[in-house]
Amino acid sequence: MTLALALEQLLNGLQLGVMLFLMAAGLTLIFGVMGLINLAHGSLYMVGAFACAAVAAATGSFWLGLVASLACAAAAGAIVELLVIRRLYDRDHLDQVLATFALILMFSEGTRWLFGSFPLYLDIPPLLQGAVALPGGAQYPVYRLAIIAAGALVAFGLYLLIGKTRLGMRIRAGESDREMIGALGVDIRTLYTVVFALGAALAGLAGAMVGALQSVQVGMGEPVLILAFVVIVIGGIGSIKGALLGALLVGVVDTMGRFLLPQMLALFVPPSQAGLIGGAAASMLIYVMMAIILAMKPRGLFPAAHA
Amino acid sequence: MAEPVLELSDIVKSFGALRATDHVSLDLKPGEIHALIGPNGAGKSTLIHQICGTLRQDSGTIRLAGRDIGHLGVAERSRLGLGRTFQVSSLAPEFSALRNVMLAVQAQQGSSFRFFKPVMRDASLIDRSMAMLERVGLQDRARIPAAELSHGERRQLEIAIALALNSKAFLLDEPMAGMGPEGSKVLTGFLDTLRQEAPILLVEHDMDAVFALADRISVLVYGRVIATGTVEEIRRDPAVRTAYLGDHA
Amino acid sequence: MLNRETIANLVLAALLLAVPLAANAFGQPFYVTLATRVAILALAAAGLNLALGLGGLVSFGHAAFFGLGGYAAGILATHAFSGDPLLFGWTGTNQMPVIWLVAMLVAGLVGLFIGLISLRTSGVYFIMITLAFAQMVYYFAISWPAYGGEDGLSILVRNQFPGVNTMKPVSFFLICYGVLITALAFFVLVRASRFGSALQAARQNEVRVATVGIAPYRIRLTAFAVSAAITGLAGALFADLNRFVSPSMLSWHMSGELIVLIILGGTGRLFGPLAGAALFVVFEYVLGGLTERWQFFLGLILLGTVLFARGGLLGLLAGKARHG
Amino acid sequence: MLLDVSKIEASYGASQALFGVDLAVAEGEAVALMGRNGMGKTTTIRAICNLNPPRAGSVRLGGTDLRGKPSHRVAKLGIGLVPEGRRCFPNLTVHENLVAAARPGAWTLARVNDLFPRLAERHAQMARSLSGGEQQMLAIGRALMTNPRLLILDEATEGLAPVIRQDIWAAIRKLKAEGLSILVVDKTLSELLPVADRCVILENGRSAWHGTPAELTADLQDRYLGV
Amino acid sequence: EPVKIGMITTLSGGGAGLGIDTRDGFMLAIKQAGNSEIEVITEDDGQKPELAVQIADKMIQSDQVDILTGIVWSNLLMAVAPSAVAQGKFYVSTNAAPAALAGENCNPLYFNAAYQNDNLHEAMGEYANKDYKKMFIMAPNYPAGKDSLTGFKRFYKGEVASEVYTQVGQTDYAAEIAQIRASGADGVFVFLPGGMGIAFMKQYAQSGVDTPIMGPGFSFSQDVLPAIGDAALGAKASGQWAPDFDTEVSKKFLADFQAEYGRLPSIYAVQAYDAAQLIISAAAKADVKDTEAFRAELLKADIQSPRGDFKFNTNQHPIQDIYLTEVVKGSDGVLTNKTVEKIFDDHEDAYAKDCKM
Ligand SMILES: Nc1ncnc2c1ncn2[C@@H]1O[C@H](COP(=O)(O)OP(=O)(O)OP(=O)(O)O)[C@@H](O)[C@H]1O
Ligand SMILES: Nc1ncnc2c1ncn2[C@@H]1O[C@H](COP(=O)(O)OP(=O)(O)OP(=O)(O)O)[C@@H](O)[C@H]1O
Ligand SMILES: [Mg+2]
Ligand SMILES: [Mg+2]
Repeated sequence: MTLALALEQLLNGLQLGVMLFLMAAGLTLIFGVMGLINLAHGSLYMVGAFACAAVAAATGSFWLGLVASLACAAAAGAIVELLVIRRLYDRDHLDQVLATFALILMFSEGTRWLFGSFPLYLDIPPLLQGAVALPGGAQYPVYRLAIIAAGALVAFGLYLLIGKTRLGMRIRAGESDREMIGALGVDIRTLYTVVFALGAALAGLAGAMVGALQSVQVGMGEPVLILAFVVIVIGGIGSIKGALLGALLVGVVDTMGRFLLPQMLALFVPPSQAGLIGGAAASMLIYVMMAIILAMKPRGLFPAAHA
Repeated sequence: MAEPVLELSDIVKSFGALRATDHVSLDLKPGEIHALIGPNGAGKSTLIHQICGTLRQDSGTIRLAGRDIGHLGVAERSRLGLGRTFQVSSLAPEFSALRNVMLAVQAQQGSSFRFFKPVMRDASLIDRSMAMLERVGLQDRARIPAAELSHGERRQLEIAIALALNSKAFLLDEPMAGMGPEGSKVLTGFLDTLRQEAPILLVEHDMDAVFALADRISVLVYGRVIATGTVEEIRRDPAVRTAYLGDHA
Repeated sequence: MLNRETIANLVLAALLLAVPLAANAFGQPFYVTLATRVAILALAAAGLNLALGLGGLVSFGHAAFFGLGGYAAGILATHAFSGDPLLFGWTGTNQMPVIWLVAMLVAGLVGLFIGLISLRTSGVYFIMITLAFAQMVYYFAISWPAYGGEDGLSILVRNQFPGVNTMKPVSFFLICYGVLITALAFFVLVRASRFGSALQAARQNEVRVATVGIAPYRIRLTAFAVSAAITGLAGALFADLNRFVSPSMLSWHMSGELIVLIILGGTGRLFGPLAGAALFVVFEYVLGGLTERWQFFLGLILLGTVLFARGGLLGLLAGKARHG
Repeated sequence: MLLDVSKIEASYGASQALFGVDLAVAEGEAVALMGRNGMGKTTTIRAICNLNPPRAGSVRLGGTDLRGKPSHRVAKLGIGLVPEGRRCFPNLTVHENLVAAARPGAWTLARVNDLFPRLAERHAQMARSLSGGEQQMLAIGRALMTNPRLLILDEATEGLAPVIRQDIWAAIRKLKAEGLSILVVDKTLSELLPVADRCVILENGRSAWHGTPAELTADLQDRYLGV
Repeated sequence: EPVKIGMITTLSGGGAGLGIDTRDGFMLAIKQAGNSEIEVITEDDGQKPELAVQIADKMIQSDQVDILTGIVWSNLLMAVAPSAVAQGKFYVSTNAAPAALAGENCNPLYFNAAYQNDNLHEAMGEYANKDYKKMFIMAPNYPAGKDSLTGFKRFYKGEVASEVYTQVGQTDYAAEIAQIRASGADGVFVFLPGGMGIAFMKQYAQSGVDTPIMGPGFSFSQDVLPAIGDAALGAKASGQWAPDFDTEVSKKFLADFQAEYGRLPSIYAVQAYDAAQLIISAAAKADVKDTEAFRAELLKADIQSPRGDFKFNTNQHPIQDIYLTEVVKGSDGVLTNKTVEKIFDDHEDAYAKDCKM
């Protein structure tokens, strides 16, 4: 193992982290800030990917697809909020779990109804194809650099929106006491519809962008859902900074674990065994990390503003 | 002179740059009501929190009946005989008033690791709890869930719970808050008799009640005790008048 | 005096007994199997209900206990079948009572360990840390080759119960039904007891419980471990029902499904898990037979239930829950 | 009349709490709403703000019927509420609590900070860690930031130190002098009565008496308030 | 006596594509047979073992089927097949073929019409011997993945640069691709079914690494090829069948399938088609209730397979030819697999010798 490879893997880890943040960004808003447990977040991610793939296939333009993914996911989010979520804010978190679980089933099956059972084709736009040389000689895909940029942009935008604007304050106020913020003259219902749609749009954006690197298929949102929750919780719910750092941590630990654990084990056991055991250990790694972090810091690494 | 039941010495607690309690020492002697007054944000509730264990002091010691309790958890301290009420009522909202008190009685009687005997058929729990509710005048509201009680009734319920604990010392954080004039009057009379059972550390902004009840008063300003004395001494203290009492003296 | 909830409960219990017995009499053994499935899932959910319904501990990791119970049964039975020693020369067993005991012990102990760490957190953090532990177990089971990994482990012959022919669907159903009713009875007792009081109060207001002198942590830890043990027992029965165990019993979907069963039936209700399990299994079965798009309609029905039947099925049947 | 409440009834689930409350506040007037614990003062206020929509009766503000309007519309029409139990947003800082509620008008951050210097000192602190009294000040400041025509104070001086209470009553007098209408619930009669122009007393969810403070004799006080 | 067949396959969720091809291929044969004596009941297992078991119970207990078939995934098959054959039902597998049922635990009532799981990997190992000195091999960390790499190594004689097990369901492969680049291998063998393979291939194409890729047939089968797109061009794979097979039977099958369903069939469709043919042919000559006779007829494998030669080994798994294919773009711009050469002639699996029947 050379130093260059280790550095490249570190970069891969950071990149995966930013990608995870992009996937978690919408959830940060809906779950972290509005306090709504939305299991259907992965479905909105899927909607974005499918919208992008379908429109890109029809028009030949990835960029139009990207616009479509934002629009469709936002629309889906707004509809879901108006029809379902709106009735659940003052209910137990558990009712939200059941309702959004039901939504997953409907979204998955509905998407299959519309698009069939086979994965769709979605490719990276020509502008972002190929790899560039990094200092040190390694090659790095342009598109992944684009994802890093998009993730950083979204993180910064969200940070400003939530932390610095009056809108952000009202959203957070609504999370702790909806009735009171309403009694102060804020139309929290409409505000929440908008925020939910925004969160959905971010999920859709992530679905489209990441979908171009992965497989656009029914069910693609489920692993994302769990990972996104992990990221947010490790970082500390409600904190954008926490979500970003949590994502980077997960990205780096996961990548380095997959890469290093088998190599370390190979010092003790035959290589094929090392691959097996190392691989198994690597897949548990982020959960182990999460358990350790929460055991030591029960409110995540960066608890958002708590006493 | 009798040994103090509760004794604080040199309690310090900081939140960042803010010293919420600054070398506070005070004690509570058998049979007395010791009032703790001071401007808003002076550190009174913070002090109560440290005595109960919901906050840990940075330094200083807390003794209850001679025993150092400064390192114990909340539950242990209350089992050793600290009964408290909250500044903002804190109850089990779905439980009826009665069951809220029963919880205290059960804790007081010993282990909660009993899995099979139904509490609602346990006369030893119910009778004692009803007695406590009667003492605060809530017997007619025994079956009402705490969430449906009015503000004043919740305060009464908190006191009933503290009573049920058979405490060695009571810590009451603004028990008069939210009580109507009638309620305050009743409660004042009640506290007056309660001191026979155990001494009371009383945090209160209702000066009529404080002046009527207190054997001693300590004044806390910016985390520091600036004066301790009898009602008359405190009323006359010019520093206290400007910092806290205004024309109310 | 019977209130509406008690009546609803009795009807449910009677139905669960009557339907499979009738089906058996009319030569429809499959409905017996289906009812057995309902009983076992209800048992698993009843275990979770102890933590979730009474204690407010929303565990998103109970699949771990369900699966561990299942694997306990599978592994013991496999060794009994092959004669390979398992531990200290013991070659496993195919006697259900022993298997149940082991399953409960294993699940309970693991629950104790997971609870020990997880209960330091609360709220959503608790949900996620329990999920994390379950995922660890899941990935371990998938990649650990000794007992089949992802392919799972077959139990070739259903385990035995003294004096009963467990291969007959009705007999096995009656065993499961008996276990379920016992567990529910246990639930009733615990709920009404001092322990249950403290547990429920800790859900409503943790600080209050601590200030009367009861340490919520120990109460919750006990509840969590007991809850894990009951779910583990259900896992062992489930393994025997399917004569098969696999990591999918350990997956987060399973954890989610258990939660869904409880909410569907009515959170914190004695018969919530049973009502939820019955509803879910029947939906799944009926819709699955009607259309390939059954998941869509299942979603629609679940959604309708949350939106319009507050407090789940029992909320609908029996009104708001009361707490003495 | 700025606020005109007539014959409202309200309930919590199945249990009725108000059985016909009448109440009016004129422009620039301060009305005290009184009654023993649990008589329905808070419920009346919640009904006015449509937080607990009344089942019957009518509520009008400056001639506009408030019934059926969501609470944020009611607030925008000019009601500023200081609720019972403070209800500051615990996860927002003092500053954010004030800004989140702000609507343009005479009351600005600077004025509120002048009124309560203590809040200015703690502006970056999370509301959940404020002392009880500080939270109460924040709740009042927050309501003022909405620049209401009618300010409703439900036990707004509860838990405040006597000096601060005097400040608050002084502030209320000043607000009244500036023409703000005020509906106030408070337990300390000695402080409440000098500020009030008129009093309304509730008993068991009904308006049982109304008149001026001067008319509220010791007899009546004893009968309705237990003093 | 009518024959009742219960088909349990995956028709919803992420893996539905495979199940749908399985069902369609199977039903095509049934339809062509026009035999009113054969009845097929189909149900969706949602790719969940528990659900598959429940459906199997229902089909056996309630519908009283004689034969079960259709399961795509090994783990679901392991949940259903052993208990079905224990209850005296036939199981004819259309795809899943775990080693556990091919060797010691083979069963007279269990037939596999597809292959044995290791076969296609073994073929790639054999093929890699020719041109590649040092291989990087990779599969998901679960039994089928382990069998895959074991199968590959069984025949590959060169050096294994690195043997990597990825997480099941993994979607990002940057770390593995960096390892491929660093390993100095001259060839890469991957077994990443479904979405995993799509993700890997797309990312690999962007990475600037150009070490040749190869894998078992289903990595580049018709169900995933359109989604991978041009990134798959040039990839080598092994298969028992490819759409360009120049035989009458294959051409007819291809045309019929396209006419019926309007798309190209995948290998799953072919396997299911053959499974149905096997059952039809046996039912024509024996009563399914007469287990011994029916089994004997099945064993004869008296069918015309699009794959060409087809016969059963002693463990009732196929003996068949395995070919090398390459992903190319057809004249119509559609990606497809082109046959390059035959790797194995009449290939037998490694477990048959352990099967004592
Ligand atoms: N967690 C915390 N972080 C920062 N500051 C805190 C925290 N908790 C309390 N404070 C501050 O410490 C000071 C003391 O607060 P405390 O609640 O003890 O006051 P108090 O004397 O009880 O006032 P009141 O009479 O208004 O209830 C206040 O200024 C408060 O804002
Ligand atoms: N959330 C609730 N659910 C059910 N009943 C309630 C609820 N809140 C209040 N009540 C009941 O409504 C009645 C009126 O209560 P309200 O809070 O309006 O009284 P109040 O006059 O404000 O009393 P206080 O002086 O104690 O604040 C009381 O009998 C109370 O028990
Ligand atoms: Mg205080
Ligand atoms: Mg009130």
